[in-house]
Amino acid sequence: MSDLESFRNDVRDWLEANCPDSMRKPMKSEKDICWGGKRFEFSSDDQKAWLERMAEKGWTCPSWPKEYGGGGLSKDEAQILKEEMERIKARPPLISFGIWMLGPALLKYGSEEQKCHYLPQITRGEIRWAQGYSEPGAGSDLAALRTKGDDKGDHWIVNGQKVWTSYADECDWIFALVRTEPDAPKHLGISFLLIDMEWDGVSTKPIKLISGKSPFCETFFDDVKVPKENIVHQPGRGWDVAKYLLSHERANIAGGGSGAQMNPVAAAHKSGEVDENGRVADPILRGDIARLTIDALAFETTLQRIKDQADGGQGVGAKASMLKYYGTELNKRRHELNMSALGSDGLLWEGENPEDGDPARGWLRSRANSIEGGTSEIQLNILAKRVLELPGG
Amino acid sequence: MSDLESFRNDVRDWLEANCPDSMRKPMKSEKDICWGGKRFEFSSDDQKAWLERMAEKGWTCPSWPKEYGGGGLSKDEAQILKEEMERIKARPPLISFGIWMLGPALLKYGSEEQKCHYLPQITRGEIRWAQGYSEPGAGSDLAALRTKGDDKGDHWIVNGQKVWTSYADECDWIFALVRTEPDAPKHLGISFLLIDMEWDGVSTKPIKLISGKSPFCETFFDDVKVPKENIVHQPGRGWDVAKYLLSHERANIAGGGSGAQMNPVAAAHKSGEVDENGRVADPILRGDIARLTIDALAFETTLQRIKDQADGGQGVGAKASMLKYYGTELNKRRHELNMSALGSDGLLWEGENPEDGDPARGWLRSRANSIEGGTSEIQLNILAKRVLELPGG
Amino acid sequence: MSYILSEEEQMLRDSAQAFLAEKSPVSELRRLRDEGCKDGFRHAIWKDMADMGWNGIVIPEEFGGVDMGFTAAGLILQEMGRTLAATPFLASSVLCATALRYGGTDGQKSEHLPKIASGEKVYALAVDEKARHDASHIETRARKDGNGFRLSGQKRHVVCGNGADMLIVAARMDDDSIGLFLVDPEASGVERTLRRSVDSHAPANIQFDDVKLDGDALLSETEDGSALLDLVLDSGRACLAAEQLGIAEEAFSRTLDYIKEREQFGQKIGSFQSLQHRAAHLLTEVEMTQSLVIKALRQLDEAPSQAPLWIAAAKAKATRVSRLSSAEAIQMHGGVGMTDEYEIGFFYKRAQAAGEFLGDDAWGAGRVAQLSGY
Amino acid sequence: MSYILSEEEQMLRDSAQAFLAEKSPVSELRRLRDEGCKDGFRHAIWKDMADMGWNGIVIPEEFGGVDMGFTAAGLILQEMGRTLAATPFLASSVLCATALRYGGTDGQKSEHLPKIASGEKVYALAVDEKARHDASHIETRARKDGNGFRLSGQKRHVVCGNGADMLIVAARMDDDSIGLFLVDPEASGVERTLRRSVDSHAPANIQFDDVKLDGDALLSETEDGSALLDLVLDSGRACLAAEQLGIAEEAFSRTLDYIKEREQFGQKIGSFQSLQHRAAHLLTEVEMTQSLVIKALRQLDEAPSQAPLWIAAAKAKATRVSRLSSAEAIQMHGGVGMTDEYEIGFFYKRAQAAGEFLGDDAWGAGRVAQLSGY
Repeated sequence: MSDLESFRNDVRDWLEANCPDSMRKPMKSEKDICWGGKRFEFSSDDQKAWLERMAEKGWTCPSWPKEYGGGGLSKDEAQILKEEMERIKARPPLISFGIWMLGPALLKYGSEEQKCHYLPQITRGEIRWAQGYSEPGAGSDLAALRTKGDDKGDHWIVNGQKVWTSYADECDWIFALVRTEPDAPKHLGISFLLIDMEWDGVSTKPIKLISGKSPFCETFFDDVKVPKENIVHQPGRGWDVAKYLLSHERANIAGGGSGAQMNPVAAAHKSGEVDENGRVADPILRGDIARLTIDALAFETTLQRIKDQADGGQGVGAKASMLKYYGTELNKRRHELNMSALGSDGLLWEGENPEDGDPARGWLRSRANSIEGGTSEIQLNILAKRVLELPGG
Repeated sequence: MSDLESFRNDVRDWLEANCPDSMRKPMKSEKDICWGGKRFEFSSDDQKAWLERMAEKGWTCPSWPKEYGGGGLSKDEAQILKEEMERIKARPPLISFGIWMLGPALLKYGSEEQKCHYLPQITRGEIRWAQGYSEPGAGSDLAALRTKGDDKGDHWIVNGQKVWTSYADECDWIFALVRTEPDAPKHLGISFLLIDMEWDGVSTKPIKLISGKSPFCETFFDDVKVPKENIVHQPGRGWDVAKYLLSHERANIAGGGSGAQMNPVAAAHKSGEVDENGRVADPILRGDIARLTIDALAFETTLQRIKDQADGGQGVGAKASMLKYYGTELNKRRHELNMSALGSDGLLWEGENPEDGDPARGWLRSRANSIEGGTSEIQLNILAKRVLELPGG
Repeated sequence: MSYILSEEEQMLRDSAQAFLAEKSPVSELRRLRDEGCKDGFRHAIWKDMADMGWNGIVIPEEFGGVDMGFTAAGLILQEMGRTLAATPFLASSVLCATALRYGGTDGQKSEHLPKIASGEKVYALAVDEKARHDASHIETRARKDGNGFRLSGQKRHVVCGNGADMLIVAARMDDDSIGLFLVDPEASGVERTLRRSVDSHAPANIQFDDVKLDGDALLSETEDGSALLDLVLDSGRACLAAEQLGIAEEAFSRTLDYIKEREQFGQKIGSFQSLQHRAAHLLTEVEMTQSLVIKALRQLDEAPSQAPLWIAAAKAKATRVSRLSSAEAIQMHGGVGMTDEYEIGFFYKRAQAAGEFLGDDAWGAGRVAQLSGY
Repeated sequence: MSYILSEEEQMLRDSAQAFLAEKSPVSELRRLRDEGCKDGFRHAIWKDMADMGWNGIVIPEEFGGVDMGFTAAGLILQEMGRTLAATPFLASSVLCATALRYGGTDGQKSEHLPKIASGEKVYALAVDEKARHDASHIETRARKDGNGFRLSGQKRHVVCGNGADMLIVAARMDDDSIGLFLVDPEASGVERTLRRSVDSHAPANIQFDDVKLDGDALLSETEDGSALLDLVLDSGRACLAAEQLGIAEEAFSRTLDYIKEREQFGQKIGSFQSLQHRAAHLLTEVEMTQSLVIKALRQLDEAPSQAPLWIAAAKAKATRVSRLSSAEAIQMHGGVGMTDEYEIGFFYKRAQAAGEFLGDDAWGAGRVAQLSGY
């Protein structure tokens, strides 16, 4: 038996013994997600046990080095773990911005001390991280950031405001871009700082969206004292860290999206807008849905193909922008057609059932897809410059 | 009876007496158009007589002043003449670039001598004019013109090349933009010159298009001597004349277009792609055609509405760009759907009948609509700047 | 037929603009929403509108109206689109007034039209039974019962249905023809369910369970109830298209202001060519919509037999363009466009609801194909 | 299933690229056109292709082929799309070879497949009878007549039909089932009419007037001729989608080169943001098309029962994107893009013809809906 085959057997046995039955069922709602963090309330003992067991193996972050709390798995081993978890439909034990955004950035840019301190907290789900990039007046244009840190020798005094800080009201720490070098050129004056949200002067407030309640917040810094050792990478080079991290975010927004499972044909069935053969009754709407299906198949296949290429050693690079652009525009169209298929049923905003209004809220929420994580326009700019190498405008 | 009513009666009587029966039938082909010019061959005696009688009344250019060969009609009278001609389906006695492009420009910018000399020739169809604007390398960007006129005291020596000079191989004279002030800023170095195509050094050659034979030519100037009196407006101010003239061209391209009568539904009938109820058989294609119909109705109505507004004293102004943009994009879509409705029948390029291939050639020709007379991109730029007053980029 | 507004029409539009800007700006819709208003409109404003004469805009003078026609009604709705005014105007003063005017007996007109014109009562039309508008699908039954009728069935998404004082209900009669019936929503057997909608209006689903109606509940001036219903719906579609036009215009105009002000990368974002071209395209689409809307309204006033094609085209185009304009508005506003605090999202929401009511763009395309015989 | 090309596949593509660049660049298509070639392809190049082993790409080795599968065939056609090579490859080596391979008896395979593989004979498939592709509409009749058949009917737009040495004709049999028949185009009662098409290919309309066929003209290895025809058409659609992809790629790549070079208003036109965004959008659409095409081809090779949905999607998407890419190419080239002298127009023309053959994007959308059960 090859090493990998025997590894697979070990994994299979371990999962069989350690993954609780209730953690092998599909997640039904937001509260089945394990986000971790100091204030997180587990929805069940199984959820807690599953996290602890996986964290002990380092398998919440399978490919991170063991010394930082990861699993130390090779790429092939990590793939096997993923396949075996999928086989038994195991839920992810932990989902967090720490894992898919901050962690990779720390591994690349963090100091040895930072890695030893922060990464294990992430793998064990002890600290939940928020992201502090955007500001009012600086959405796509991060170079226009105004949150500033005044240099006080061994610390900075940070003042300013961040927006779109997802779940910041439930998070413990925030990684934030702060202008620390006022005299440097715009892109070079920004630092990447790690800030405890319990420190004096940090406050946060949820933002209500057109789709209703949202995980987004505004976060305010009012004379917050941040020690110099809390910087990642060098002063003024926060932009490098941010870009690296954003490329991870983009791939994520494009691929997932709450809408991927949502289906206008199912909507037509639900609202009774089908003919006696079960076909979407309005032939023009049917044609629109079919064209959407074609583009959705194309997108789904492209995700797989780019993954294949990545596995084959080709970098994803600026293709993340392609996926972000196409995936989010597609998702908006999908939601629009879903609303059309629901007709007046889709217009419901509130009713007796908690899920009443979900289609409308999902549809409205989808409009943000092409804004957050870099607007569609920014993605097209990136593609034009970096992939097509078109001349500067 | 009011003056206008009695004018209408007179017009009606005169037309009845003077418009030959054969000139009251719809034009069947290109050769039924009377272009005029020295080398023009009338397709019938009626065609010739009809031109001569109308020219004598000045009604080839009804609203031009009488002293320049026009009809001297007021706006209301011109409208009555138009209505009465439409009533009996009278063909236009004369169609020419002279009438709808050069004439208006001369009336506005020409000297008294030029008006007296050139305008009557236009109204009588004696001289046929070509347009010399575009050059290879200077399509949308007229400021990049390179055809130059060297100042030799009482004349210029013109050298260079023009493209897209419609019908230049059948024309007698050409109005051309020529760079005469090499040291002036780009827009201010260009003059508007009138050139006899029989002069030494002028030669012309047809351009073959993707749609086949075309009226377009390349025209070459090789040491052509142009007297100073042949300039319209001041030296270096040809740009003003050109802009004025282009706005007339735009309105024309947008409104007309060979495709306006062409109809995808008729195409589906012709190719047999209809169901037993006479509906377009493919429901998705039917939906696409219906959406086209809606946009076509919108465009048609907008033409009428803008005409109403113009009659009411509101200027058309930059709205011509809107019509040009929308009309030509619409026409391209119409041709695309026409081809889809024809299916493989539409692919025919040549056959035993002279009209075989017409749909394909018309479809290909339509691609030029959004390029000639200022590209769609140029129109959008104009709308953004002049109508929306968006800041410079 | 003139595409130019008459002086009288222009004055009407100006006064509508002034009135709505003061009494019913977008913030008023937000207030209605936040207060959880169950009627979906403000009675005081509705009364003020009646005082302006608007509520009787398509009602003959002898019944208390000003009889200015559908173009005038459309102009008011266009301005309502610009401020997102939520009122019973479309339901009561257009749809139901048209039904009564063209379908009511003298007695019915005398009784009901003055109440609409004075704003004393709010009327609503109950037609749809499917989720997507389809006026041919009517299964609600009005069975003959002595001199009167017994009404049973279900209506969905009755616009202004929750706050209405009187309903006009389309139902199938014993011979399968269509009849329009005046029904008191408080009558026994009528049950209304408020369906708060995404645009913060208050439509209702309404159940009719063997509701007893008098003989004179039937609008019986015309034999052909189906033609009457078509005319009523078309009047609503043309006027609603005008409201959608107003939505498209205002969303566009706010976006234009925004991109002229907002800076990014050291430039006004309105100076970026890709946004400029999209804005210029929108300008053109709004202009095209405007042409179809005025054409449809004028046809309805001056040549109603020709109107259906133009109305279907106008409703389809206005649906598409109002959605495009408000969607582009959110995108060009970026993050703030997504916040509830900003008003632009209200336009996108109303565009969706107005689009779905009385037929969206796919519906309109289908109808254009059908009316054109292909 | 891998989306990555194997080493063997990559080599095949490289050699196709090199061969076509040398032997069949776009200028070769222009020459064929200007010479008025009635077969629509150059026999010498066709022979060279046979020597490379391409003509038998989906033919088993025992019948003279190299049996590399549909993905390999698609890769060759993708490169043909890039140079607009006009050859009998799709008609003969894909459509007819597939028909014979999966529908022919051993005897039929032994007789015909080697001729296709060697390029000795050119085969063409005659299916369509309507102007828009509709494989369910077959009225051509093959009536039993002794041991043989009598064939009557009309076929439209038989691709490569004018230059073919042998036809495979879809016809309805006495029990209304579908049969595919080998028919000699020189036989009595067959009349071909050349229909020079916009892409400078040479399809034909073909009339069959009581044509006498032997019993072994029928491809009779399988009972279900309809399923056989579906498979044959799907093989053609998937491979044609690959050609369309090549068209889209090449038109885009030429446009990109052009806008990087061409100056206007003192700038490279490729620096204008509106063109940049359109180019970036095109890049994305081409990438999406590429994914569907490779998926469809692989499915056909590895999981044919799953393939039809992916093939319909690929054909529809490739139709749309190849037309978009070549139309944008003309627009961005401006005036020169309209001249016959420039090659870019040839791409637009071929995109139209390839799109119409075997089903365009509206067809594909309809089929996707049908296969998905909605």
